[in-house]
Amino acid sequence: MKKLINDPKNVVNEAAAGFEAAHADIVRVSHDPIFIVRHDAPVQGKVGIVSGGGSGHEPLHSGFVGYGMLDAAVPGPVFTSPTPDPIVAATQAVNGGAGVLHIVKNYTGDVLNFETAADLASAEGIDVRAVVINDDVAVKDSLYTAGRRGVAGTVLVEKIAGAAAERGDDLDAVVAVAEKVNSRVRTMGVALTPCVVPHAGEPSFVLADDEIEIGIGIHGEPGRERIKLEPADAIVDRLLGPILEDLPFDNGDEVLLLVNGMGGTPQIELYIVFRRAAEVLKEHGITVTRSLVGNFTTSLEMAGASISVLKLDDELTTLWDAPVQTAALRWGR
Amino acid sequence: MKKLINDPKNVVNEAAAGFEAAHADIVRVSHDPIFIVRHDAPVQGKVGIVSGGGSGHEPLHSGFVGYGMLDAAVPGPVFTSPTPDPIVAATQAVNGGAGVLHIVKNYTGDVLNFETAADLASAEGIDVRAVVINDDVAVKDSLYTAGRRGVAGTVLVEKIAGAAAERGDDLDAVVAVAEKVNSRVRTMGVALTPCVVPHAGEPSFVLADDEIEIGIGIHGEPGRERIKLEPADAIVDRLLGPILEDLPFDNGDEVLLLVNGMGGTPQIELYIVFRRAAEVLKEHGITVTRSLVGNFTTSLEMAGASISVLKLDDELTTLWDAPVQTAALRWGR
Amino acid sequence: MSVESHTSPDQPQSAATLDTAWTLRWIRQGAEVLAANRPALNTLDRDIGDGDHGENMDRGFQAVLPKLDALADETLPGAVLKLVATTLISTVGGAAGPLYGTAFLKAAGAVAAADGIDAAALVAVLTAARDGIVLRGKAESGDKTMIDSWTPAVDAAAAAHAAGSGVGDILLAAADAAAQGAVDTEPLVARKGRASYLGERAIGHRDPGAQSTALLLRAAADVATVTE
Amino acid sequence: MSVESHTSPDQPQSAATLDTAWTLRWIRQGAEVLAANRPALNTLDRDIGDGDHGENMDRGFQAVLPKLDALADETLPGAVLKLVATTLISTVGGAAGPLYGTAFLKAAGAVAAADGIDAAALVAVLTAARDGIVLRGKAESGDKTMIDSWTPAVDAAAAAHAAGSGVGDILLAAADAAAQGAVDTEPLVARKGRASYLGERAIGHRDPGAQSTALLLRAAADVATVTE
Ligand SMILES: Nc1ncnc2c1ncn2[C@@H]1O[C@H](COP(=O)(O)OP(=O)(O)O)[C@@H](O)[C@H]1O
Ligand SMILES: Nc1ncnc2c1ncn2[C@@H]1O[C@H](COP(=O)(O)OP(=O)(O)O)[C@@H](O)[C@H]1O
Ligand SMILES: [Mg+2]
Ligand SMILES: [Mg+2]
Ligand SMILES: [Mg+2]
Ligand SMILES: [Mg+2]
Repeated sequence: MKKLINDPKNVVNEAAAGFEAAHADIVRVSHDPIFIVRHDAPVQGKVGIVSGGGSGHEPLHSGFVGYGMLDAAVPGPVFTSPTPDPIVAATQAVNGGAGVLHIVKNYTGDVLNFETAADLASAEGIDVRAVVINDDVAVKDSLYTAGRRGVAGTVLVEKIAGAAAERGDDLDAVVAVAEKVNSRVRTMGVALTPCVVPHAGEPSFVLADDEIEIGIGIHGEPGRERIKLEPADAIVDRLLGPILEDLPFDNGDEVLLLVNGMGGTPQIELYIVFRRAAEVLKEHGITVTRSLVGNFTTSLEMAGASISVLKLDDELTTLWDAPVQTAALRWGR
Repeated sequence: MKKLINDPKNVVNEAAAGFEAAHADIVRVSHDPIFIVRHDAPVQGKVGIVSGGGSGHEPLHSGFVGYGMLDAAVPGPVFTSPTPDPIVAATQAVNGGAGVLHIVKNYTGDVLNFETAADLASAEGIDVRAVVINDDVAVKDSLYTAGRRGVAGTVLVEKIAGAAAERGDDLDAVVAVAEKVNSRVRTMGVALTPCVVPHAGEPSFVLADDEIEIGIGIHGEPGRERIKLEPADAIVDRLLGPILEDLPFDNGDEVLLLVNGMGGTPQIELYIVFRRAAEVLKEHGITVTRSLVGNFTTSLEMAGASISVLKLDDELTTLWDAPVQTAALRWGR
Repeated sequence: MSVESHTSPDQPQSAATLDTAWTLRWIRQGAEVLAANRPALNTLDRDIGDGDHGENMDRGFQAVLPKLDALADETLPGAVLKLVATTLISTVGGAAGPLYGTAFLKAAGAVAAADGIDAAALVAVLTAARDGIVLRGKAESGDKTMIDSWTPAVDAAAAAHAAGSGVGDILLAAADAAAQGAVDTEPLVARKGRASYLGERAIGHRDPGAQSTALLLRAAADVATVTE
Repeated sequence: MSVESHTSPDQPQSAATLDTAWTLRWIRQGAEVLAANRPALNTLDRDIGDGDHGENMDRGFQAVLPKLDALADETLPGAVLKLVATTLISTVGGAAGPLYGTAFLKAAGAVAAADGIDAAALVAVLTAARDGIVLRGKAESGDKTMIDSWTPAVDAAAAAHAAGSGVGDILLAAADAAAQGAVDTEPLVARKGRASYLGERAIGHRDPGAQSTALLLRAAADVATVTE
């Protein structure tokens, strides 16, 4: 394992300290318990939005704290959900009296720890609601699994719910728009290589030199099938097919297309993926009116990518375009 | 070699097509010869700025085309400088009558091809000037080498010169500020792993499991020394020492600190590096007033990072803060 | 190691009731065993999860240890279990943190303010712990989770109690059943937790949470049964 | 393959002057040799550069081929060389593109409008090519660049010409010297190009540009000297 780290135990703390030093204009960092908040939190009268989960998916979530997006992010250890304590503390820190939304990716650990935190925060009189994100179509049936996982679509929920909260929507409305985004976004990913969790020091799974994993989760959980390496276009087709069928997306839809890098994939490859995805959508009569390409929901240094498609309407497009000022996503200010 | 590509020969073309599809609000793409221009080029009366070089360093340069930064980027094949033809075509496409600046990284191929292009464009009556970037302190003496290489500091030159051009500075002034940034920025990098050029299919160099290369170039060229893997803090100290000595940076300086990922390094590691770098600068009485962390000048999927320090003054800070709207760097609009 | 034996030496013996000293010995022994099994649990979790279960459990139990040392002598068993619960909840994270945390919390509730756990109470404690996990995680038997270790343990404990066993033998029966339950997760397809994403590929791998449960219950039995 | 021999068969012979047909044969043969040596040149460049020299040269010469096919029959040698120059400049990129491009451009200038290249002209052509590279790249002998192949070749050509050799033998002398020059780059530390960043670590590796020069000059000699 070769990493630019000191003691694996300090990875999350030291990164938070670096994040604080680099983005003092946007965030403040609490070190014990550890969480990242908007520099101006709590914003009185605004719904607070907290997300979090295991570290190793950066910029998710800390890179999305700031004006127009998250009020706080709670990073757990690498690939391990945070405990309730920092979630409660973050919830308190962003409570401006209008209630707090928890955006939770659908993993047992995240769901349970956020649940406990919500109970504790509610007991202190904070109105807490949770939206659980489960955009990953690779995982099929929640009768047979822990349910669909929350993956890169989370970024879109965070941006759009964040914009709704920023313009003054109340908690019900922010919850509703977050749920709406979650209900209209579908994602599937592919891994070319595994990643190495610092404390483990070994790859979390093994892929042969000519193998890829279709439907990978963002912690290296497997998905649909392990196949031989194929050209990018064929891989894109494998990812987009299930995405389009699932919602389903239809001729005439306007969509946001997100091509997300898993961390170790060069940008040039992400654009090759984007090219083919846009082409396929066009063939289906689906218009890409908004796009996002880059590393947004990563799995450490994993090579691979995911494709997310969000069915837009005027409300979602307006909220997507609204100003945002975070370390990792910024426009309009 | 595992990559999300189709035919290695089409990597640059397909990525450009994807880039065009994703960023039609910001750029237009010429496919033959291949270059990327601002969607509103040429901007009449504004100095045009063109940069370019081998592909594989994305977002450099295409990701920096747009309002307040580059007017055009000319991507060569992976790690190979473009030929003069597309550079000439891009120069023509951005010529708004106020002259064109070429920002060229100091590699023999880039310098020679941009030179030829400048000759040809000048012959057509365009006022072309070039600034050659050579911020890499790993390479010592131009008596014994092709001279210092242009690396991540290039991004800072492009942003600041772009802001000067955008506010209406004339060609002399834009050249002067580009040279000023180049003269005040110093960079050094480290590689933990090599990268694989698509057409080559094999790593460009070999590092043992416990080896790193201090002073790496952005094409995998070696630098100062190959050493055993060390903790991140020790590596940062090795990179910052030569940087600070070189200018030299002094007690009381205000600086921009750029921690740049080489492509395959998780963001969490970049922030660990940033943390230590900020700490060391503080110990030297140097204040970090602006910062940038992320993948800006990459070497495909290489794991590693570089640190750049730019000595700011009021002019440079103002130009750095000016609005920019590109695919990879955006604020203020 | 302190001894609860009230009968003749040279034979394994169990105490009639489990007291605070046993509770402390259990958790300390559990911490030791989990630390020793950290890599093994990580490996099990790497095979069908995300490779951190050993890490998570070890972090939690190591955090408990200094808190045990700081306890007043007169602390009741239920209070010890509650301290374990809150510490696990606030340090383990992941799925295991809330699940084990709830288990210990419910166990503490079952003991209430009693100063000892007799055979009947022991069965109630184990049952409450298991029910707490089911309440939070909604797993059923055969879903390839820690429940597949807990439920056989609870059933074996109840059967041993019905057969007139004392607390030591009840714990032994529970530990044996949990160990077997962990082994029996191997052929299963998972329907809860991360392993559920693996489908058929989970077959042949032991569930890490079932294994940590087996280790913890073995520790409970080991510190109840002492040999002079 | 067309034959320029004016003397008896069964013996290697050279033409007195090199004409358009030779020029075309040279470039076609050069393209073939460079294509065959693409991996080898990439490997040399990977050792001390960025691994693309074979790629670059092959891309350029492959781009030249269809243009040669489209040439009118009466095209002069100088015009062929100029076409090669502009095509290399616009297709090779990297350091090698402008350098080889300039070499062919200067060579074309030295031939001017002559319809054949005699021994004296050949030396002038080679000298002009080398000088063009120096003008653009500013390398000196011993800097571990293609100049270390070109300069020995030019010197050997001049010496052969002074000794009264014809164009075939001059090209042979040049090719031999270029080949030796490429080998002689191996012990050098580079002071130009990417290899200069390697310092002492460049020692033991042959310069890829010197090697491609040797290959091209060998092709020039091979197509001048024909055996029936
Ligand atoms: N819904 C559930 N009910 C019961 N146990 C569960 C459930 N989900 C997961 N588990 C248990 O948790 C274990 C994994 O714990 P751990 O690795 O610490 O957490 P995470 O899965 O968040 O990384 C699994 O092996 C399984 O025994
Ligand atoms: N300044 C120079 N003068 C002469 N030849 C040079 C110079 N710089 C580089 N070269 C030659 O160019 C070769 C490398 O060409 P190539 O790999 O195609 O370009 P790049 O270095 O841009 O990748 C070197 O092996 C060397 O012979
Ligand atoms: Mg986990
Ligand atoms: Mg090159
Ligand atoms: Mg786990
Ligand atoms: Mg090269």
